Amino acid sequence: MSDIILETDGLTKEFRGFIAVNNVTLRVRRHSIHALIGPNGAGKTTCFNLLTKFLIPSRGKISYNGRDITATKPADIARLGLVRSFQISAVFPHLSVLENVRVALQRKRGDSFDFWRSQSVLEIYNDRALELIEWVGLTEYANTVAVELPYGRKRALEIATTLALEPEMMLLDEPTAGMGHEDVGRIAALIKRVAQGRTVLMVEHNLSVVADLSDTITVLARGEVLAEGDYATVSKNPDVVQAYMGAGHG
Amino acid sequence: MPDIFGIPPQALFGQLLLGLINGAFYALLSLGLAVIFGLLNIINFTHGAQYMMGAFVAWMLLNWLGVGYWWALLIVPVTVGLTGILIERTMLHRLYKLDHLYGLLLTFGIALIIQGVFRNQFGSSGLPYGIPAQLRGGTDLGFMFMPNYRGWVVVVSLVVCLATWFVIEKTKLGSYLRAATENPALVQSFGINVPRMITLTYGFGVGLAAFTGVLAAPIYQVSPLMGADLIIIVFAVVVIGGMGSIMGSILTGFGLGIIEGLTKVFYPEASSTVIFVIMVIVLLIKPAGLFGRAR
Amino acid sequence: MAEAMLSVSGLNAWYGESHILHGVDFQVREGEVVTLLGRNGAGKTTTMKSVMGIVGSRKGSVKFKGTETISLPSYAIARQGIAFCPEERGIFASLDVKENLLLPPAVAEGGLSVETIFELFPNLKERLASQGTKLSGGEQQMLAIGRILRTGAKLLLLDEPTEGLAPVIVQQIGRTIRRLKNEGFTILLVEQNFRFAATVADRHYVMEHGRVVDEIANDALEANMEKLHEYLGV
Amino acid sequence: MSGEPAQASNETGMPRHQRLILGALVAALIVLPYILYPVFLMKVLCFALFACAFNLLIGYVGLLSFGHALFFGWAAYVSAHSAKVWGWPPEFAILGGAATAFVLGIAVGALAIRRQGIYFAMITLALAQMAFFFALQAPFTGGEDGIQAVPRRPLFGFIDISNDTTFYYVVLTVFLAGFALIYRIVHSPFGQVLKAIRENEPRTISLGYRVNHYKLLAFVLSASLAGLAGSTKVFVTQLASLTDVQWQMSGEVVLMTLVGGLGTMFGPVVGAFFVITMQTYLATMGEWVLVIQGVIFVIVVLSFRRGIVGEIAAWWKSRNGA
Amino acid sequence: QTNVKIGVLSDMSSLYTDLAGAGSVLAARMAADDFGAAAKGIRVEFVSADHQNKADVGSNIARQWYDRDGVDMIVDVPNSGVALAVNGVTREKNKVFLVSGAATSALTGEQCSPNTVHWTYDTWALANGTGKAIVQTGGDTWFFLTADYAFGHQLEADTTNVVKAMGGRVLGGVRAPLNTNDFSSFLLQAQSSRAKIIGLANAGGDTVNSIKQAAEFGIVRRGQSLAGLLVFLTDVHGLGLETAQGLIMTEAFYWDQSDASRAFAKRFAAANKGIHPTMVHAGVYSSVTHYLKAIEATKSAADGKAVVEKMKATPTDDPLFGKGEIRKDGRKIHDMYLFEVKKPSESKGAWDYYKTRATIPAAQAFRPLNEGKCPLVGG
Ligand SMILES: Nc1ncnc2c1ncn2[C@@H]1O[C@H](COP(=O)(O)OP(=O)(O)OP(=O)(O)O)[C@@H](O)[C@H]1O
Ligand SMILES: Nc1ncnc2c1ncn2[C@@H]1O[C@H](COP(=O)(O)OP(=O)(O)OP(=O)(O)O)[C@@H](O)[C@H]1O
Ligand SMILES: [Mg+2]
Ligand SMILES: [Mg+2]
Repeated sequence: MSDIILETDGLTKEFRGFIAVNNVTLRVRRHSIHALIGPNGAGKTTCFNLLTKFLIPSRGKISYNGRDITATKPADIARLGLVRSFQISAVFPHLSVLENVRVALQRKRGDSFDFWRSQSVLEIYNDRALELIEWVGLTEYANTVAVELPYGRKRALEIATTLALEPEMMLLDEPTAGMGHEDVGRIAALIKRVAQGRTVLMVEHNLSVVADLSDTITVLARGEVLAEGDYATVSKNPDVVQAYMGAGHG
Repeated sequence: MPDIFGIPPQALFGQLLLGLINGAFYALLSLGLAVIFGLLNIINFTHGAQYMMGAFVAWMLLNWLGVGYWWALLIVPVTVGLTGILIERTMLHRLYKLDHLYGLLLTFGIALIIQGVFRNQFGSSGLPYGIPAQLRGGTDLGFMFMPNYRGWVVVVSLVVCLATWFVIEKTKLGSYLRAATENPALVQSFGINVPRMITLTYGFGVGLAAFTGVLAAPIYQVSPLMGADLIIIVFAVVVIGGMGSIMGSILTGFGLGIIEGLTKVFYPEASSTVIFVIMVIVLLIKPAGLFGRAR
Repeated sequence: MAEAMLSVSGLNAWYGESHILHGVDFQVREGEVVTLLGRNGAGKTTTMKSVMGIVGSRKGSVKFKGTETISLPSYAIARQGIAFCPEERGIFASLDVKENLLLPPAVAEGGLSVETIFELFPNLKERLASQGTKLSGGEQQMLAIGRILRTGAKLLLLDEPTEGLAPVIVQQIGRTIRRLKNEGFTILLVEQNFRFAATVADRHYVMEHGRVVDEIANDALEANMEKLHEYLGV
Repeated sequence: MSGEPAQASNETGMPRHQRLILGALVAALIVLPYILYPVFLMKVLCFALFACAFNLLIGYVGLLSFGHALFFGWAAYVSAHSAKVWGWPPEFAILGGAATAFVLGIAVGALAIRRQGIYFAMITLALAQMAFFFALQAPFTGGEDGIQAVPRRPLFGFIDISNDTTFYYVVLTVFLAGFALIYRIVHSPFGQVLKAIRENEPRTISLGYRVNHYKLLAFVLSASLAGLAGSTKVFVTQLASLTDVQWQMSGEVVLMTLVGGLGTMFGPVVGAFFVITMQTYLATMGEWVLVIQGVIFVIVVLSFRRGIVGEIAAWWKSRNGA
Repeated sequence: QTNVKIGVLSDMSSLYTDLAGAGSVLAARMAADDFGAAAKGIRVEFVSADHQNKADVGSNIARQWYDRDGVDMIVDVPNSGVALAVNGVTREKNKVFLVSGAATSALTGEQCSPNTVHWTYDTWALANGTGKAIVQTGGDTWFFLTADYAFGHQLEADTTNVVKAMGGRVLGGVRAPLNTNDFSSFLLQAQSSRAKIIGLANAGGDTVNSIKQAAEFGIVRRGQSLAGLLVFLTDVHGLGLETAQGLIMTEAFYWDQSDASRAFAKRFAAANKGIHPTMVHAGVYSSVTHYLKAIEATKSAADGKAVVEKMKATPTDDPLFGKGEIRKDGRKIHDMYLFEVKKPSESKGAWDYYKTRATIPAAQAFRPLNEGKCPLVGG
């Protein structure tokens, strides 16, 4: 098995003559946490959207586990084990926490087109669901309707749901954006935990989280890769300091 | 001149022109729907009934008060628009926070009421409304005899459509409208009186429907049923065009009128379904509609 | 000491059935920069929205320059000279960047000129003709702030203005806020990044569960670090 | 758009109170033909099934179809034609009608689920209108005249259904079977995914569900059941006509469901009873029926959005909760 | 004492309201009064309902009336589809159905019934009357504008037969969907066919719209003529003489034909918002009168078949239609008339619309008995 799980080759996205992502070559190592940072408008989100197929690349190739996924559909990407999280909390608001997780576990049955069967067949997933819920620290909320959860807990639930799919690789878009300090800490710890045995690629502006979590950092600027390396290397790069971190962080 | 697809060119041009006239009605009605949808996010099912009311109020003005066509063009949109404002103030505005489908259901109910009342009052056999004296007669265009009134309808609807487009896309007021479409609370917090804008917009859209009704009165019978089926066709026009742009609904309206006209030449039996068939094709190729933004 | 420009007392607010604010009290004096701190869901945003009058319903008292605004519709409140920059930015997709920037009508003299705004945020100038929501997250944030600086409103409500911005830009925003303060603007700020807040603010209010529970002057911040950590769970 | 989110019960069976209501309902339905005019009751049952089928889409998937008359009406035509012209026995004719609706459901559904919300409603309405024009022009439907005097041949060759009371019990059986199927669909693993889609579609996609397949299957099921209702109705009134495919019919089924309670199990049944009763007893008032229907629409939308059953359930809950 | 309950089933709200509707109820009541039913020991009760032009509504009402409300006879029923439905129910329940409003000749053809009498007119009579007369006066090339459904097709086919039999030619035709708003493109085609006569094989609003728009496009002025194959007095009223002038049509009755009809019209209009009686109203009056005569003779309304047999056995005679008879197939036979709509200058006042072009004698007005394929005829 190769050491690289996700790889892009000359990835480019143009919007009506404006090049948002330019010839980006990215290699994400298996079982690592890889962060994508860069100034505003650098093309991070666009890059992400290309990887998860919410946008179609103008040029370039994406391969996942050695398989070309440049033309694969979003739902199929998820089936391959590459799952993204959403910026704003992506839970099923009127389902309970348990049911939220179960919907994801239910995917294991393959397609659930069996409308003639009672839903009690889903109860076999309860144990596993509760296990995951415990893992993200939501046990006391298991029967709460998701809409009533506080913000940070919703993110935790979302991560539990994502984990239920047993993804090989997770893509997280600004996972701590808009969070209070307490929650930032909790989510960062959670990411660290779930990253064990998996690969995580994330976009993040919170430098302390980035510094704390990531094994590798790729800095994008004006659509191109500006620097790459671990936090220590990257944060000393004068181009990065000038374009992104500013004087305060040298 | 040689025949085109076995149809003499005279007839073909004639049909194209007639299609354009029908298209004028589609365009005006779908424009009104688009304007209302834009700001209220409601598909105004009452639109057909309000179009019918336009024609009826013109008829009443003429037969009860002796007020003629030209004044009706002015008075009717205002009066019917006012009834629209009343509907908005008393009912629609309570639904904005809910799913948009409730707006559809409410306006559907109101349409039933209006139609029912008019049918009870006037029966449904249709009432005549004469063509205004200044526009009687017609012009021989060589390939066809063009009634002056229909020419007037095309011209006036083009003017109204383009003026509406200009106001919405190119003026400051238009930018308020477009912004309020997306996030009324925020626009309001900038110091703009959004509720009044919404009310007036609904009034304007309804007025547009009524105006179309006045235009239609001398061509068709004034009848309580005149809007009911038309509105479904206009819905199809809207789906084809997509609710993305004002220009989109204008172009689609006229374009489909022409296509329908051509169908009447080549395969008249299909003329009532051709728009729906086009809708199916468009949905297959471009689900968001020709001018729509994907949602 | 300047008189209170904004004075909020006993403010209650609801979203539909849910009661969010339970009697908020605080004051902002003319020329001050004041922040609201608090955990997620403490009601900071709701407080700002209540001042603007764009919550479900509200009760209590919100006085602006001595005028009671609690029963005014929000457009009338804005016209008194208050401007609000929402945390979700509220950039309009159907307007291009320029139209977005020019959208809010001027409510008073003395707003910044468009040139000044471009100086602050050069990214915007480059992308003037593109559709508002096609901007990147951070660029949208710049647009949202730039937009209300034009209006001449003297009281600015900024809800998490640094969220999603690169550190360089955050520093830039900090400089801008200090400059606005010098030009006589009054600013109420909601910030999660409290290290940033400390660099610009005069005073801080701490919110919890829909109430203001504490007030800390900026120079007393060091002394109160312990307490603050408890409030914010840092 | 949903009234009350369906009870998130984790237990296997129906909740107790629902089982009680169902028991009472069935008991009432069994004795009613001795009290009320059976033809009227059969109509109510057919429309109740129709409304339940419609409710499956709006109440549990959040899709408002404004063109369900298409399935009801075309199933009716096929059922009537096969019974009258080809001489099929009623059981085959009814299944043939439902099968037609199934096929149409695939075609219409595949198109309509490409859009959501209001657009979905408009597309279904437009497609139904197109089908209406086909029905108007196709020779086999009899145009304005419809297909009349559909014979009630013996069911399965030996049950004499020309007697209204006997036939009533057949219709009752069909209705209960359809109702049970809908209950099962809603409370199946499939139903669980539908719920997820209604709650948050992008998230469901990102979990790897091909949501369009789910929506399509739900649409087809709903269409087929609507077809079953339509083809059964043919043997009640012994007639298939344009009324069955007209857009007003689509509006009526919306009204029934709305009045009874969107997204409630029993709402559509109550709604159908209410609307059909009203139509039957107000028939002499002509167009005023339309006006009254419109007024009911307006009132329900403005102040009773939960519908009769939904309001009762909410009242019950608040009473027991307090 | 004999009790009869008469149900007037009509269109009370839609496109046929004016030509039938409440006027039909009125006509039926007038018939009972004029007959002096009470004095003759017959207690007549009336019910009425709106069939909304829906066959299912109509047959449901009929069924309920017969099953539960004790109705013995249903009269009027404009709209062929509804009439056919009621025809079936009536036969099943052995009651009586007197059709005045509906057009389809199937009621006395393949679907004829021992319980039904088709009173006023039918598609065959319309085609025959109008078609023949027009070809005779030189209108020998035709183009049809046909409503695209069974009724229109039938009317077109019947008229085509007549035109061809008379040596005329049909140059073409176009089928417009029912309830078309805009006939202009169809009219344009009719125009380019250069046929002398444009035959309008449609009804109600479609006819009115096509006539109106023909005027707008100057079709009549450019030398072509319109033939409305089914036009009622109330349609002409709706069109106005300016537009309708010169139109030729076949009808069974016109209010200004005799002293008796004028007297009837005066009483009728006074009670009916001024709307003068159409041939449908007259048919209701005349058929109810004849029905009551039969009841007087049979003394019971219970057996519908027997009552109809009695009606067929008795020659008809009433102030509006004069003398006539009911054939074995249920067809009421009387004279038909070819009318022409007056010019505005010829009209002496409100509702003075028609002048008589020809009288079609009863013997030639309707489809010969043996051509209808009515099963009752064979035996
Ligand atoms: N759909 C689009 N059409 C046109 N331009 C776009 C589109 N999407 C993004 N862009 C432009 O591409 C550039 C990169 O955007 P992107 O959202 O990827 O930035 P980002 O790195 O995520 O920035 P941020 O940190 O501010 O979120 C921006 O300048 C943006 O304006
Ligand atoms: N539209 C709404 N409807 C119902 N409840 C809401 C709504 N918006 C916010 N809330 C609730 O109100 C409470 C306060 O929210 P608010 O947005 O004011 O918090 P905040 O202090 O700004 O938090 P954050 O740091 O996350 O922005 C939260 O519990 C939230 O769930
Ligand atoms: Mg981004
Ligand atoms: Mg907030």
